[in-house]
Amino acid sequence: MGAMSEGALAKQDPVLAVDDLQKSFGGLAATDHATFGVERGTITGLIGPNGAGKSTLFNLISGFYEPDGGTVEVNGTDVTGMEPYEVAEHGLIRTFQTPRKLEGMTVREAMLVGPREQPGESFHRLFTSPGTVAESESANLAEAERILAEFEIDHLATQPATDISGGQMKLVELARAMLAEPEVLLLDEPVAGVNPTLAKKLKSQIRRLNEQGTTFLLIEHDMEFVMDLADPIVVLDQGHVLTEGTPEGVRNDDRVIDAYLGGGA
Amino acid sequence: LSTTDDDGDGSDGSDGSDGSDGDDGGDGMDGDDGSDGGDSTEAFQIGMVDSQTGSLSAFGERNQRGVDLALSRVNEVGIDGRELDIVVEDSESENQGGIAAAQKLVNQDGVPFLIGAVGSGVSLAIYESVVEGTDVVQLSQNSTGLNLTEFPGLLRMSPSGRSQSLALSNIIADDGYDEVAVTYVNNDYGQSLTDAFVDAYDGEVVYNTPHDQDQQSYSGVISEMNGSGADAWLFVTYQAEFATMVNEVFSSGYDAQFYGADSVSGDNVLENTPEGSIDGMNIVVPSAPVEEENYQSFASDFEAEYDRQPTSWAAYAYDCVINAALAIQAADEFAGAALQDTVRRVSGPEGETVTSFAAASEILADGGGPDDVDYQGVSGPIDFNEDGDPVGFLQVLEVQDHEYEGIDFVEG
Amino acid sequence: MSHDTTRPAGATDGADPVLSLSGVDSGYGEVQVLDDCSVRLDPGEIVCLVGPNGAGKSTVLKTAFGMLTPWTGTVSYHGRDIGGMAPEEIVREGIGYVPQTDNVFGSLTIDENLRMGGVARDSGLEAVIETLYDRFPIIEEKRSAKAKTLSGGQRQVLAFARALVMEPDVLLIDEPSAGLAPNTADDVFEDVEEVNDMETAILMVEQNVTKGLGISDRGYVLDQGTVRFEGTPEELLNDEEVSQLYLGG
Amino acid sequence: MSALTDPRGAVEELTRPEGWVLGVSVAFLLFLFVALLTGALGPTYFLFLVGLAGMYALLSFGLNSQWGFAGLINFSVAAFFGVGAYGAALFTASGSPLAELFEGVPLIPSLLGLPVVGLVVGLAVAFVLAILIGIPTLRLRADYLAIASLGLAEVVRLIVLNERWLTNGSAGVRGIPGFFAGWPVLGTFPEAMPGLRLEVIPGSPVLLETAFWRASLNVLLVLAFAGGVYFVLRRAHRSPWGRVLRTIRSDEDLARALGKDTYSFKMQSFVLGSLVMALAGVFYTHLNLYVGPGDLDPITTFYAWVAVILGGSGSNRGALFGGIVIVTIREGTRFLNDVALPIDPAPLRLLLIGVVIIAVMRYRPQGVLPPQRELIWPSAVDGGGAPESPDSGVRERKGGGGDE
Amino acid sequence: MTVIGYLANGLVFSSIIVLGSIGLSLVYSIADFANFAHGDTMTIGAYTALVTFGVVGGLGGAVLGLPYGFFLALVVGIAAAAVVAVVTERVIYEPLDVDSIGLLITSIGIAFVYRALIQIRFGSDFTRFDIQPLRPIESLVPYGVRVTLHDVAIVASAAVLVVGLHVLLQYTDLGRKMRAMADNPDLARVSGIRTRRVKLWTWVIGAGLAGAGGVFLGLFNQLSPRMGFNLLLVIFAAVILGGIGSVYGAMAGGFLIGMINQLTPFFSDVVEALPIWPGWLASLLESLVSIEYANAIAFVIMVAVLLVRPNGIAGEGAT
Ligand SMILES: Nc1ncnc2c1ncn2[C@@H]1O[C@H](COP(=O)(O)OP(=O)(O)OP(=O)(O)O)[C@@H](O)[C@H]1O
Ligand SMILES: Nc1ncnc2c1ncn2[C@@H]1O[C@H](COP(=O)(O)OP(=O)(O)OP(=O)(O)O)[C@@H](O)[C@H]1O
Ligand SMILES: [Mg+2]
Ligand SMILES: [Mg+2]
Repeated sequence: MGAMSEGALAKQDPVLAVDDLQKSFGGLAATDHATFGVERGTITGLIGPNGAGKSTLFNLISGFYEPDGGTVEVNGTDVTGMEPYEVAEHGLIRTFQTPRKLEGMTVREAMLVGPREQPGESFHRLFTSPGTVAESESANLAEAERILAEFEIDHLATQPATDISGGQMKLVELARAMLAEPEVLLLDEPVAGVNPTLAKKLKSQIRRLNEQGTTFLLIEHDMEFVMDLADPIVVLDQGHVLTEGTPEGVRNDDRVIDAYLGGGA
Repeated sequence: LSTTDDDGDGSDGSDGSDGSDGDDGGDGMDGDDGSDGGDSTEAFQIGMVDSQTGSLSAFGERNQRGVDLALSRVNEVGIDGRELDIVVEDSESENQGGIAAAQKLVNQDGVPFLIGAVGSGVSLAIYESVVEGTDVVQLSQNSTGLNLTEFPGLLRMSPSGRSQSLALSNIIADDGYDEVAVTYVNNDYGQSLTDAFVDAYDGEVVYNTPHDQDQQSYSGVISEMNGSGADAWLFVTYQAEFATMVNEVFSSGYDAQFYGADSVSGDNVLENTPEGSIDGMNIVVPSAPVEEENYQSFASDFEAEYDRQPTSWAAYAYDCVINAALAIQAADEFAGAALQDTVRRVSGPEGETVTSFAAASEILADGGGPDDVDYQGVSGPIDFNEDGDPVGFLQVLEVQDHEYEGIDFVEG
Repeated sequence: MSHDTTRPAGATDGADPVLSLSGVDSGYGEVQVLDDCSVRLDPGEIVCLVGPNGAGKSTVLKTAFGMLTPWTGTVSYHGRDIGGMAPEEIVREGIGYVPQTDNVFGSLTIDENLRMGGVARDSGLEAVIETLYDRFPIIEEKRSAKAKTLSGGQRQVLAFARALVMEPDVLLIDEPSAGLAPNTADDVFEDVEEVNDMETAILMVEQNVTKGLGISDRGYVLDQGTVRFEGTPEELLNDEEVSQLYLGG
Repeated sequence: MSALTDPRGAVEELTRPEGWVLGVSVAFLLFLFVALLTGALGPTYFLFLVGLAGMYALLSFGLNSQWGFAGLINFSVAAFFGVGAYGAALFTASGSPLAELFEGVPLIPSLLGLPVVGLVVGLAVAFVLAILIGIPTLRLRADYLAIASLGLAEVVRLIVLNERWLTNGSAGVRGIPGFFAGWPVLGTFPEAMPGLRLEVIPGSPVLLETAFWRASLNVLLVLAFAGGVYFVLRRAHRSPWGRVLRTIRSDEDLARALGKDTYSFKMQSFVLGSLVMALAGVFYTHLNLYVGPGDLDPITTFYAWVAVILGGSGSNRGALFGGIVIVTIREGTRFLNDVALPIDPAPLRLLLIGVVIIAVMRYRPQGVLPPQRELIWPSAVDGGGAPESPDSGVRERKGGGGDE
Repeated sequence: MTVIGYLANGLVFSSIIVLGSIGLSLVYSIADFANFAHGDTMTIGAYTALVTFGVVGGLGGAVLGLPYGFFLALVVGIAAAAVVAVVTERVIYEPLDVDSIGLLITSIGIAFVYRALIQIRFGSDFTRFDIQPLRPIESLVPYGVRVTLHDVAIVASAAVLVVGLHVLLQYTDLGRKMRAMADNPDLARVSGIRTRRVKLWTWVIGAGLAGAGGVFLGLFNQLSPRMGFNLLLVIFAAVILGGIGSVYGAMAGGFLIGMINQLTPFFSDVVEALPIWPGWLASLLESLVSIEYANAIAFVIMVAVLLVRPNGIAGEGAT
């Protein structure tokens, strides 16, 4: 564990630092003294076998689970034990592996939940400053339309958000999180079930956002996708960090091949 | 009186009878209905708010029997050749329902005479929100709550519970108990009767707790009563609740001298409690002297019709209808103001004592005025006092061999 | 890539298909999704449906399995029309289905999930379940855990196993590899082939086109509810247009 | 109705259920109008019914802003209604125990008897109660919230029933003035108005007298209440605030992940709804001039729910419609009861109410008025360069495969 | 009365609540709505048994102070409740296209209809089975336990039914199918579960137990058209307390709520006996922990339990 924490501390400017995080369910240690950091401005990949504890880690970081031990720092603030919305206030947003459905809303409305700190979310400002509300709503709406178009789902804008295909749901989930414009975005398998042609485009989207300053931590099993996009890559196995390195390094690491990649890649 | 009008049609029903109605505001309506009286053979329509559903629906049912019997007595003879018709609306045993029912009767059907309601709270709610300020006559069939006395405009057929409370406190004291445990149903009726009892009783009330209606078990209450150490237990509640309690007392093997207010008595209690379980209990009920001939005939008619003994509630409702019919016949027009005037007088102490509608109606038809008849009800002499309360007689019943036996009379 | 098809095209054109949709229009409520869609599955074949998100791939499977009733056209199984038959009866006919989402009973244990997969079996349930555990050790160790505690990938495996309990004649699988680690995905594809070897014809939807088509005998490209291309995996993978538009090539 | 509340919505923009409801409403209004003119329907009684409908509409507005907006299953409607009613009643009634309680306290006794003070107090008490009930229950999952709130409502009812020193116990509170008592002009308006006699159909005159004018004032009051509430809710519903609530309703975790403080939002929605329910209670007090513990019975809760569900959860217009339906169910069945049937009349109305509820659930076109339209801040859609809002509802999309 | 005495009373009352709450919980999870007609289903069972008992009478011998005829009536009552529920499901719920709150509202309508029909047929007054009530069992009285043989019969019959249900759920696939259906109805069909049949069985079991509960309630207390409805709130509390959808949770919840309801006098004794300080708090507590507030106390305890276990006794942790 010591060696690992050094790895984390070695980061120049970690926007997210996970230190010795633990979580177990019953007898199972889903997160087992995990320690790593995410450098500002990177796209960090998080890979590992099914059940390695990746999603659990996301849940711990974003405040959905209470860790049994260890700390999480976002932007230098200790957010361990905070409510998800508080973590989000510190600039960290996550998506879910299984897309969430929003009943009774159109896709466009479901997108508009994304932006943070909308003036119209304060009840009294609806009446005291309707102008500001309208302004930000227009801006958000335009932004939503733009992202939907980029994701090739603008034709769904006024469809009920529940009546879309599985892959489309993943896209909406991703698009919405992007609308929140967080500093750190945690993506849980953003392209699972997404058509490869579209996945390619998403890749460039993510890269572009990254160039504009968003830091990404992404879980993905699509090796082509992560290896192209992410650097460094953290490999998780049985709840702890197996290794961390460049795509090249990881790809050739025997332990990784063994536990994860298999002969196929 | 801004109007005259006619309209007629009254009819029963669905479309609200005599149009106009409206206004209850008072006088207007009466005018119109008056003419009604003049020209047609339409039935006179009055209204009744009853507990057809809800927690007091059992009372509603008993009332309905009395009303039906009374209507047939009235309509055998007729009122100036016309029939009497009663529109019954359901209060659901609640204020909201009661007020809505009364609103419909008064402002839609335009009835000048309103019988209602069962629960004391509901009667008052109707009075305050619909009747007060108009000249509609309101006559409650079953409310015995004490505070109705404060509203002289609101008449009632059942005597105030105060006299019962007084009588009970005397009886219990006379029986030599200086400690008593009381439980009462948690509503206006139970509370006001119990308050009056506690005021009047000289001994110590060692247990005094309300209970909610419609509970599935009162074993908590009775075990607390047992624990209080009092040997005299007083119940101010309704039949269903009382029957439950008796059964629980029986199957718990407790033993005490029971006393009860009027509403705990009835065939239903006898039928649904074990033989002997309440023997020796004393109950004070308002009553016409049972040996009187009019009650006898009422009771036998009732038994012939429904195959059961009448309750005092059926008797009150019966008297409400007869009293209303007589008031209508005696009034020169079918209007609230006129009925206000006659409703007390036809049963008031002046005049010839009669015990049936037919007899009273005959006097009126022969040109007699309202003061020429003194209708003696099957529930008592009626004789409303200035507060709108009847002068009831009270009868003390004792349960002997699982039957009610009258053992004493008390003047109200 | 390691699974380049070596098998001869599974069926001759003359053979009767086990399952076929012909000229099917179908959709949700009043929303039409499939438009004159025809798909055929011959005995012993693996057929892969690919296409953009929202093309209607899952809808094809749902229509074939009776979750949706075809508006027009027919769905036939061994030559019999089964369009509109209820899913619980279709299962008994010998078709199995693995949905894309919501495909496990979260509040039941793994063991119970498998048992539920076999409610329509008369006998041999225990034995099948044991073989399935042998085949998928990843779920065996969690036998008595609630399915909702499984990771995404574990869940996918369970869903697949659940459908196999019936030992169906035809298996419809919606994106078997979504969310699976590369090695697990390989395992699943191997299992698909293995199941196929046991005379089960398989119709599957897959976004991992290289691997999916890699084990298939034929493929369809679906777009906007109609079949745009049909052919052997090689034909599809090598077609410039198909590859560009649909396969991320 | 929808044309009144949504002036922009031209008739052709209506969806099928909307058109249906509009048609029935217009027919119903016509029917009422004719009935009034011919004297078949008493005008005073009619106004009473309008007042009741307004009261139920308020209740369903309140419930709608909890259940329809945020998915909070609140089964304590009656408690908030009752608290509003009692708050107003205790502060204004002549026979209120408060007069004794506050004897000697500065200021307060002089405020007793003022309906406006009663209004404020009713709302304030409801506010406090909402927070008290909300703190423990809003952390619970929907179904659990339902029963916890039902239980707490029962606790409130028992307190009102048993704490006589404060509430008069089972005797209830009487001697309540009308809401406008003591106001200039309006205070004496009913008595000052002359009796009018309209004779549209010869022989069936319509009389308008004091009680009629008093009832008109009540209607005025409830229209003011409901109108104000409708304005506030409509704006809130289409705002980002409302959108967060709807997100919570559908998937609270998602809202949390996106950085929304869901507990606070739920509390806001709960308090807002509770205040509206209390407002209904305040109106009720001045409509019926008497309140008792029976007014806190859970049946009021059920009717509010029926109204909201019939109207379509989440739809403010629907809630309004639901209020009217409830009055029709509750009071309209009185008329059906007049039709002589060979059955014991007593439970017949209960039967009818049951059958009507079942029938409406069975044959209603999609929740009568569900919130079909997209809810985006209106001027944002118009001015933001975004495409026009769709002209078919979310649940009503028709047509073929392509969605363009 | 002693603590044991209160506990014994609680046990009897709990038995009835448990029967009601199991059925409600089953329907809650399978048909996916809170069935407000459940209480009135109990009433149906009770009145059918009443009629049957009136016809068959005593039938010779007796056990536990109850004639054989009563047990026949019990069976008929159970059957009638089940049949009515199944018919209602087929005729009303099944064709309905509404969400679970919509079903809830519908069930309120159905409750009104059931109750109205009973009231039309039997009137609104209360009545009892024509069975002679018993005195408490002598040998137990010295321990402060005052129960009759009838009470014993109620507890024993309820126990038999509950154990029978347990066996049914545990040793047949039905229970598992029910849970699968409650979890994911679409997937259940995909797996080959004939969901319609499972649903009907759920109604049969749920309503049957409710019918039994109604009959016992009638025996325990009395019959009136409102009897079941009046108990509904308490039954709901039990179901929620136990954890929605869990049969065993419903048993536990029903047991607890029944106990709490009957133990109020004991609680108030305890509060009086405790040295609470300061004095105003003591008197406040004394006035609140009293029999008027018996139901309130049950609800407050329920809310308190929910705060500690937000998904009920048998429910799992969050997420
Ligand atoms: N709520 C829970 N209760 C019990 N066990 C859990 C829970 N959540 C996760 N687990 C277990 O923890 C382990 C890690 O799960 P997790 O979802 O984090 O895996 P993952 O790395 O995201 O896998 P995948 O790539 O398949 O999504 C798994 O074995 C899973 O079964
Ligand atoms: N329940 C539904 N109700 C209405 N429309 C739906 C529903 N589910 C899917 N759709 C629509 O039907 C179309 C086809 O959906 P389908 O799920 O078949 O796509 P798919 O090809 O499986 O896509 P993916 O690869 O994303 O899973 C999509 O445009 C989608 O919006
Ligand atoms: Mg995962
Ligand atoms: Mg799909």
